Amino acid sequence: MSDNSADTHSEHHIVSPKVYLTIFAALMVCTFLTVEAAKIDLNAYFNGLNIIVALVIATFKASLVVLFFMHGKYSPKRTKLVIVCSVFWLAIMLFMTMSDYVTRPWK
Amino acid sequence: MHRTGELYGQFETLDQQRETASLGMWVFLVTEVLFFGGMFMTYTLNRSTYPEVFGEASRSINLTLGAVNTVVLIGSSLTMAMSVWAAQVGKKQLVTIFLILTLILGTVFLGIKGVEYHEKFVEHHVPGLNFNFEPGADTATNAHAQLFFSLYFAMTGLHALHMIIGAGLLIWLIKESFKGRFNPEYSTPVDLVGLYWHFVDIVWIFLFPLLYLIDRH
Amino acid sequence: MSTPNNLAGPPSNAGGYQLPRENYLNATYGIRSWLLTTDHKRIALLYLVSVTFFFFIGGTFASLIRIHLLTPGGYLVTPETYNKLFTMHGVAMVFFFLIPSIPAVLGNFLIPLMIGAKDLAFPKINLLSWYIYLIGGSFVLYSFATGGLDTGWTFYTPLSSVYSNSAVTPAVIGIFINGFSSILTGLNFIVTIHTMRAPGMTWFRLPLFVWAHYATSVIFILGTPVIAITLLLAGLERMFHLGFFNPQLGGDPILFQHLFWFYSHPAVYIMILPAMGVISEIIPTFARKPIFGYSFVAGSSIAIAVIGFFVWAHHMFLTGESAYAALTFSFLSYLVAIPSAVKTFNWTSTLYKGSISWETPMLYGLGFIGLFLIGGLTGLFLACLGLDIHLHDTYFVIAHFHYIMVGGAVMGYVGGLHFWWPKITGRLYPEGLAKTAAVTLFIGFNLTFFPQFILGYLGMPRRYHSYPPEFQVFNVMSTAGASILALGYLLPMIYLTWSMRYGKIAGPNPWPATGLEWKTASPPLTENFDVTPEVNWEPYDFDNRHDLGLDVKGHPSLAPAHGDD
Amino acid sequence: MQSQLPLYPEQASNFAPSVDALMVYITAICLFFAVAITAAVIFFFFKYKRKTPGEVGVPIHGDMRLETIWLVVPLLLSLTMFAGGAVIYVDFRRPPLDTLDIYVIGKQWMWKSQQPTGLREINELHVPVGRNVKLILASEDVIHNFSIPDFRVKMDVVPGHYNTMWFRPTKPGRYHFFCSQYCGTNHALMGGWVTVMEPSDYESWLSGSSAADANPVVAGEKLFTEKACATCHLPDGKGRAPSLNGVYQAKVLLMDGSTVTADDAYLRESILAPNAKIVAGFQPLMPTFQGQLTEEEILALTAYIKSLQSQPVPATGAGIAPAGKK
Repeated sequence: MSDNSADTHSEHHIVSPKVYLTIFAALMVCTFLTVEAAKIDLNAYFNGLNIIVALVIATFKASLVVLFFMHGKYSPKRTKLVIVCSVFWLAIMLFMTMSDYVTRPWK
Repeated sequence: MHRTGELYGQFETLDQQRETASLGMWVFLVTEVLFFGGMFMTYTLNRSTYPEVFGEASRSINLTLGAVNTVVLIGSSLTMAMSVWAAQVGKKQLVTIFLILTLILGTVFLGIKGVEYHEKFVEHHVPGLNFNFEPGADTATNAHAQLFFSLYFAMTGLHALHMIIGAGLLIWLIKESFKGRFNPEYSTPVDLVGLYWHFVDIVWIFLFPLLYLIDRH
Repeated sequence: MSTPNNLAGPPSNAGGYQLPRENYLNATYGIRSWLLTTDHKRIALLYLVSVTFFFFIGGTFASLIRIHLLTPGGYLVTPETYNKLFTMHGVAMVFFFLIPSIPAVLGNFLIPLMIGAKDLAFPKINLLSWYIYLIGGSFVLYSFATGGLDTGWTFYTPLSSVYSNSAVTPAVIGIFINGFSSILTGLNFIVTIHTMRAPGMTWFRLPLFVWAHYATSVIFILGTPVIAITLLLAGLERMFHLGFFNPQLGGDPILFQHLFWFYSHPAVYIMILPAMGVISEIIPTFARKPIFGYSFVAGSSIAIAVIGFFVWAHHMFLTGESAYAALTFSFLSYLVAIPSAVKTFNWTSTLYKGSISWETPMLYGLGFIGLFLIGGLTGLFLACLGLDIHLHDTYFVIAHFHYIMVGGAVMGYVGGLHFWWPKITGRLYPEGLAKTAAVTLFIGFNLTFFPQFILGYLGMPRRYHSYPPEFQVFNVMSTAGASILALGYLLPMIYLTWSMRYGKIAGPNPWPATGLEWKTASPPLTENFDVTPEVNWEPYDFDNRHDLGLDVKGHPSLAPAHGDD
Repeated sequence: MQSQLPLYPEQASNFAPSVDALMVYITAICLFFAVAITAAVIFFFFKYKRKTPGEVGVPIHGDMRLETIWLVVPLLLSLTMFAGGAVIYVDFRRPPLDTLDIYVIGKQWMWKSQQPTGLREINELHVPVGRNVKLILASEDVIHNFSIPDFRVKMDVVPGHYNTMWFRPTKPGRYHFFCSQYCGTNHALMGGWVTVMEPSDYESWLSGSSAADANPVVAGEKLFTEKACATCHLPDGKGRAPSLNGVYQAKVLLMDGSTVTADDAYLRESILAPNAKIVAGFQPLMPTFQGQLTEEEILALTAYIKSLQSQPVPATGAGIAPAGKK
């Protein structure tokens, strides 16, 4: 159909179980890391470092799930656009709302 | 979602039908991201307003159970991915086995969640039901801790609801799979439920550090 | 191959047509065949009936409001009742009429026809979304019937979540549920437009109506979940005395406004974008020439949808939000005005050297340009920080958004109904009555809402059940206009219903128009087309369409073909 | 005087002329475009009316130059509107320093105001002409909005924090004020009158009706002892909490090294949520007073703390940031 037939078969990319197991292992390591990192007082080095580390690890984990478990890496461009849009709009909501609060004290 | 592999009236080809279903699921997941997003926004603002109380309240929830649940849920994502693979390569029995494993892990997750909820209930940490953060806490701390727990229950509750819906879908898939319906030509339902299940996993991947891991040092 | 299928005939033959023996209306009979239908055209008609019902409810409330405001003291109803009237007017009109009106009725009916598909991508989900709408609507009606609702349609906390004594909870649940109806409609449209286009129907051959609905659907799926979760949180707060938005428990009422307007400002574009789509179809058709700047009109729809998400906090300039944020949001609000201006200029230029017909849909098209122009331009006043200090929450705002929502969206909707009525029912409405109604609407609307701009600048706050006597003159004018407006809405309801049975048979392409939807019978078959059409012409291209029976320069007009239908 | 059918309200504050001028400017631009487009539409409508049933229009697909012009010109014009509005808004949100501070509390459905001397009024507000007046707005229940159309100013009154607004009345007289944010049943009745008086009249009005017991400073001082604030906040800076002498409007150095201006909002927060911003060098010992003080009591305490501005600031234990530290 029209302009999207080229993408059709990439939907059916088969990912081997080995890849899945590797990703699973990586996710486990990250889970362990995030729990351990939370137990260290990183805020002493830089205020807010704890939450930054926690979120970076969580985002990394989520990316692994999207790219491999959900086949995001092998999906048509259209699907990738959909994924980017969801993240982008979530970011609009979070950042623009918080931009109000963090710039409140004024003068 | 269609029960068999035949072509539905509004489509021209099976490929088009498959593509359409997959795009539909992805678009649905976008709405889910923003649905949870509203809660993440509420969480972000309140946590930045009351960092200390949020830390204190976070430390009162059971980290071990949360961590175990994370492992369980990621495990279930693995088995779900494997069942998609099994369907794609036509190993019909493996599909069923992996789907059942996913369902079991999902149920374990919900069970552990239930234990946690029970703990909170015993500790009077359920907002709206005789909430009392800790003996001697002043009104403000109590109110702000209640905010944390309101968010905790709203977010994990909504997540658990998604898990329950996912479990329902899995039971239906398992039934179909027993009839040997899924094969390399027709695995759309497994693919789609897989996408949904992984999404629910991703939500948890963020909920875990945000709710359980504030100021654990 | 260069001649598209000759299904359509010239307008001169309109009298001699027969209704197609089998069409989507008579394919099956009985109430079950309607309530369980998955045909997008029948679902559109189900929506048509239900949104008209809510329009009636909202319209009744509006009439009572205007009668009450005839005198400064307002003796018709008590303050409690007045507050409920304007709240329920807003809720019924915004969530249950304006938002679903064009997308769920005209969009549902036309998108598959316009892109040459047999149906939407997910017909069952389409039906489901109508049922969800009904369930949500029932909750809201239940709230209206048992104690009413007095929070304002904006549900600002802590008034709605703590202080109001009215039936807030069922209303909030109703709107929450109804959100999923919008989401599913938007999802269905996006997927359909991506994957169901007929061969040759490339993105830049899509009718502008489809572009507008694509943009609208983007807002549906990205915005609606946020309002759903926000109202859910507010509802939980009310039911279980939680503190998300309640300052006494540490929550922030301004956060509610942020989340609310994150959806509800783009929701304004949900209302106006489809109407712009309708107008972008009507104007080239009745000027018989291609739209001026197709890609700019199409692109501006997408631009409005995207930029529309960056401006929400201009509803909150005076809440005490950060002045830096206010400056940013004001700036961005001016940016979103540009694509609307581009559209207006392009529509106007399309008229240049056209062959302009004065038929009813075109009257609506021109009425739309005039009213939307005023509505859009007054938006510039409100986006201006310094003026908003004075104008915020006055009747100026009321007048502004009624110009957009009623002058824009409803005019587009009624105009679109007239334009596609022959396609939907196979019959023509009485032209004379229809023109009278269009003019009545235009006059009544302006008389109702224009005085409110002045009232607003004089400082009359909105949502007042009584007002200082110096404001009375303008209120009387407004009420007088409202009675004309009400007549203007009753007329089409009557003659359109009449024409379903007694109207002249229209034929497949009475105007004639270039879109794919006019290349099938009126009313269409259940499968829309006999064979999947192949598109080999550009949009709104009258010059190379010999099948339309027009006097195309240099080519003798072809004899119209009959008999296929 | 105004005519029978006025088109704009009286201009009675410093903001009114500039807001009206901006209004005229934007109206002029909009009117130009509205008239131009409407005229074009009507002209085309008649000029190109269809002559024969089969007639088609001249196919014109677009013009890049025109598109560019009507993208750029409206953009530039709207930016001038933005700039004009921004100037007024920034002025409005940044009150001058020499203001007469009046507290205004909104509650369903009445306005209470309190002059610096402690004089209270309900649904009335007296201000002197020519003086910069700052209203500090608080709400006891839902969101209200204090609006004076003749002054062209309004501001939301939000529960849980203070908003401020300011204006300089330029014309003696009586002007309506309204609640502009819908707040429940009697929203429409929640209004009153601002009376702008000559300074001398204002002074005599103040002294004529002021009563000592209503003085918020006195009431605040009493509360300060009753609520045991005085046991820690010793004036000499030797207590367990910082001395409050001279703290109002000063920069306070916080534990995390940042500074904050001790304005009304900060004082309020420090009473209700003392641990949110801890002054450098002190322990978070203070209990919260959330739910234990009414808005009026908070105002009284704030007024008392303000009255300490003239007291000597101790060398240590004051919490005030050293000069030069921004």
